[in-house]
Amino acid sequence: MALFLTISFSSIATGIHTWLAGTMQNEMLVKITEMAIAGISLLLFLVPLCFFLGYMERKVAAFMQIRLGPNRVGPKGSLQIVADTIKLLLKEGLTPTASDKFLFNLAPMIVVVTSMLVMAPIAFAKDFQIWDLSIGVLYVSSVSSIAVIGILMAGWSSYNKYSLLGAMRSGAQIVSYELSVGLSLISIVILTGSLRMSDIVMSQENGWWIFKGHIPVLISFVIFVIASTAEINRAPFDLAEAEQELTAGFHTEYSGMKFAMFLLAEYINLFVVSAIGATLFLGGWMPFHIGHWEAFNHIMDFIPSSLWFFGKTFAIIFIIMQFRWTFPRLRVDQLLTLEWKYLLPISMVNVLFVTVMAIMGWHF
Amino acid sequence: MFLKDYFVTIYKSVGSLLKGMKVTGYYFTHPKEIQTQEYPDNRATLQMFDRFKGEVVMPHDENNEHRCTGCQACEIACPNGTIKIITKQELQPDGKKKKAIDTFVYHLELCTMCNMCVTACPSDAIKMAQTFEHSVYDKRQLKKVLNAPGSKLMEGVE
Amino acid sequence: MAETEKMIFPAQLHQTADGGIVVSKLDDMINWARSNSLWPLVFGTSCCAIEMMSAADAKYDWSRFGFEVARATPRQADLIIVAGTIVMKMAPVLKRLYDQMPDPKYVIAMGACTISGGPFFYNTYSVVKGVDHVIPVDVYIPGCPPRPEALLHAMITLQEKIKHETYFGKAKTEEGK
Amino acid sequence: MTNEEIKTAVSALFPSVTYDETGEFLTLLITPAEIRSVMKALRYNTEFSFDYMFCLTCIDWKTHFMMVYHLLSKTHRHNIVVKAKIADVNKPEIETLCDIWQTANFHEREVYDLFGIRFLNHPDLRRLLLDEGWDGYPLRKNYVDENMISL
Amino acid sequence: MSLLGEPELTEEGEFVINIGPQHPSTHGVLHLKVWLDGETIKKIQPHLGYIHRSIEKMSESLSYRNFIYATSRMDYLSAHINNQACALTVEKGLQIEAPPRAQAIRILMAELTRLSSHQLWWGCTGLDLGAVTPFFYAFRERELIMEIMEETCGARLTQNYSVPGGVMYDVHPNFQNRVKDVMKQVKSRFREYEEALTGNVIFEQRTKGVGYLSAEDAISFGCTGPTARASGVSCDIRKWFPYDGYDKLQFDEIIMTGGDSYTRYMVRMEEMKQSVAIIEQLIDNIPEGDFQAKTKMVIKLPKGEFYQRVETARGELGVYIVSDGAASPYRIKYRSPNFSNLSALSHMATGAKIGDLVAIMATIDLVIPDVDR
Repeated sequence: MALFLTISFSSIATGIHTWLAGTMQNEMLVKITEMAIAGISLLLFLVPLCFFLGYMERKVAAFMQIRLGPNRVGPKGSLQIVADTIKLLLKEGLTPTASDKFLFNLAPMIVVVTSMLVMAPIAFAKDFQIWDLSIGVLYVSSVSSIAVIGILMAGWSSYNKYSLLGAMRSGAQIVSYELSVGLSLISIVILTGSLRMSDIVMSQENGWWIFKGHIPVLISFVIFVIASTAEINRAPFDLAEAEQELTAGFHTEYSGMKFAMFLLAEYINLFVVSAIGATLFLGGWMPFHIGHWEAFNHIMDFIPSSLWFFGKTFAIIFIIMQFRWTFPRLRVDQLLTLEWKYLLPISMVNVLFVTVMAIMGWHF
Repeated sequence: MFLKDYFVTIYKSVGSLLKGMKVTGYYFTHPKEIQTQEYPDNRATLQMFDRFKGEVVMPHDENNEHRCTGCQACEIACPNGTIKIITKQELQPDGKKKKAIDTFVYHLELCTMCNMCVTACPSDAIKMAQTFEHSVYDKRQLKKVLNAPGSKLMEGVE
Repeated sequence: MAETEKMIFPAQLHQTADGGIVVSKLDDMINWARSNSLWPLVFGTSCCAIEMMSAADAKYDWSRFGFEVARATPRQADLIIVAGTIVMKMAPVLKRLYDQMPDPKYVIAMGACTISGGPFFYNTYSVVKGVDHVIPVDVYIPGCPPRPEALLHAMITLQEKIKHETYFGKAKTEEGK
Repeated sequence: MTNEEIKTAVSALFPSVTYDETGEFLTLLITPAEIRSVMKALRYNTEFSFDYMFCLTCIDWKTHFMMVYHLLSKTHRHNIVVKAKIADVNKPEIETLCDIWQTANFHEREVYDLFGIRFLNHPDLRRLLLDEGWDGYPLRKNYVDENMISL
Repeated sequence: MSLLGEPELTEEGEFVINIGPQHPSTHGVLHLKVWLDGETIKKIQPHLGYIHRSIEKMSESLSYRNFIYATSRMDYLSAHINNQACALTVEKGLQIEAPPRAQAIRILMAELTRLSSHQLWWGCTGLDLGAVTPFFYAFRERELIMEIMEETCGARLTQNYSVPGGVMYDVHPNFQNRVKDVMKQVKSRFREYEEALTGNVIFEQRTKGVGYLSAEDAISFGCTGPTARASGVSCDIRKWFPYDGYDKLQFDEIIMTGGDSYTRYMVRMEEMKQSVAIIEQLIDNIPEGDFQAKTKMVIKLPKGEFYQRVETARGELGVYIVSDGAASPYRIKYRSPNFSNLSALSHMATGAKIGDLVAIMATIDLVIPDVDR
């Protein structure tokens, strides 16, 4: 298993490419086939991932709430989410008569597709990346903000007042918090000097940014976690669905499979923001290295890079989950106050510090 | 001054949030605190308190005899008509006729477990049982006849 | 009950010449999923709602069965636990909520008030004498209010019923009805 | 203030008020016509200052309706009951008090709903507990409901 | 889900939403018609009656022993206190008094009820504001109290334990030990409650300055209980008109003057501690003797009117019985605390945000069946 994980994924990709290029003469066809393979393997990866995240969320919630959580469906309740999913898929999918049917049905797809798109530049392990584009960080922050359109569409087309209110809240929220997320990402870009994900990971070879970058990067990291929690509409920033106020917010009218897609998107988003946080601040798949302690670094290298990546990602996921099960929800004006009066000014000043630090070379 | 307040606010807020996370974190890391009793699996050991009011029953002894004289005190005491007693005239050996119960109808679907019938009963014929698993698919199954078929009044109960 | 409780996944292992393959009947699969993922609607009118909340709490913890995803909107719920008295003014609302739920949907009538009007059966002018006058009920739990364990028992009873359904909604066997 | 002092003070203002001291509280029996003037005096005169109306209800005595107001003064800690007899059973009417005590608003709506007493000048006199189209006033003694099952 | 789901724009461009009758934050079946301007509430109109069960009419045809059981279903979180109120009213009519042992047991049960009610309220306040976990911590202690109830009264929620003349049966032999154990646990958890919710900055912001109610308005609206005491109005019936021997006990009436949701929250938190104090005073000093006074099989009250008020977990409950000498009351009126507290809701919430409405409703602690009866 460890051997399998440590072999270079790029050789597999190269192998597939050579084989495809050999069998098909048409270069276009090869590209399309490769894209299809990438997409399908991503899906095959995402569905179990979401099952696991759903299961993890319920168990984390249960243990924090001094109870057991799902334990009767499958071994230790691990098939609970599978049952939920099958049930949701087979449930009657209602489209309200008064709704805008086209937008109503399109909205969940947009939400899911945008959240999946953000997976593209993430480096899951050493040399394992779907698309290492040169503007990785910019791509992530721009594509992820498209999701709000899906939510607005869902809320608007539902022809339900709770949905509309939820969508409007979500719009204000995501647009505001995008700024903080962007600024905290910028601080790493400044330090690295590159937008490319692989460069950012490689720059942390001798230590992760969170350690190398002193307090400013730590502040960026905290702001990133808070703001990205808000951006993916998770509690305590789940105003768009605020169950106690708006029953279910923008997805009040959604049922069955379309609702399952929102759930899927929620978990993919959770994974994506944690993965980006792990990549930028905690070194992605890069093992824990300390300066020039060669022996220690070598021991760390034996742990497969994918385990490093997932370990870090799930640590952030756990923190975000703990937020959800600990804090009360903010009110809509407090949400904006937090962003515009606290997070944004702090992150702006922080970017200044980071820049000074980068110019002076004060980081390790 | 303004800046100081600003940072004090942030410091205090973060502190209070961390305190909350400490509580949830404590329970997450201490599985001993888990309170859950696994209901269907603990049925063997699950013991209701002896005063628990689950449903009204009429105890019968081994000779299929009960203590209900058919006085209808419980029927009168019941606030919402849960109990209906149908009486009959029974011929005594000495030729006299005596009132006895024919059917003791108990509507579990109406019963509020208020215990008024049990306190009203002069001959301790009925009591509260500790059962609670009464779920049914059909409401009609909840209408119960408490006296067993062929049962008769215990000797010496007036 | 004991037999189906142990069923981890509705799959049967059929031995073939070159090892085993997993075969599962579609109906079993669907019923397994449906019965193990009953998301209740947040619906409670009076005292029984408190016991319903107790069933969700740490001591009874209905999340063990996967019931804890209580949905506030009927669109995403599979089950109404009618916990509490239904009065004439509420009956149309309950009917509407039931109609808003997507199929398949189930109803548990919890407590004496819901089953028959219970304490408010006689001499009242505004109480619906049994929620089955308004919506079809699958499982009845008597009690005023029933214990949280009784509610869990009812949920297991409902799971049993679901496990005997076919995809098109009819009960497969006599005991399922 | 003791009951006697209240009686003297009220009699000085409203000679027509009669008293009933059989119950727990001192009871003032008044006519519906003078209810607002009496109540305003009880509420705003500093010697009474009955600022807290803790109960407002109605009794159907078949021949007449009796409005019952329970008042308490938070400053002087004395209670009284004011009763107003509405003689007209077919068209019962009385002035509203909801500008004097805000709690009267909902209580009067409830009484209107269940007894059918019209509160004149009430800002929002609609049925409170029953449907708009409900037939009859259920707490009246002559209310018949064919759906009602008697024990 | 709203009853009237269609978007509704009135001429002035107002946005009207219907919260309820079935909605997670209304704690039952309350229907609030809310006129909105963006997120700000311009006007609220409560619509009641979705659980109006005609208890008053029903009680007119029940005997004096029997009408009590229905009151458990009014304010089911203070079920025992409701029963106690009715029993006290009948006792007042019969001019008898419960024996000292029965009185002490009643107070113990009433304070346990108050404690469990406040615990449930604490959990639900967290739940309403979006913090799910406090609910489970609160219910952990509540379940312990429910066990005490069950052991002695035989039921968890609707005990039907107080009867005219005393209590239905004596306390369980295990009662005192169990109560002492539970009180020890409950006391040790208060600190955790504070860490989990009270001190939380989000919680403070959600509740501070929200839903202000002045003392004058509180009295005028007839608000009672913690809702009024948070506005600086002294209204604890246990102090004002002591019953069942509350005058012999040492406890404080918690009065704070903030008038906002946070103060209401704090009043309840302090009241829990007071309840524990009362229980600890009394648990070792339950007098010996009968647990029930002798009453006739069929109780008939003399002609007249009897009014008894008690302090439930939510405020002042008044039971007003008009008797014409028959075996059942001629007219019975329950002056319920929630009814008056609810009437102040629209006054408190106008101008607030939708999120505040939830906080206000949570801290008034409404029990809708008590409003509708």
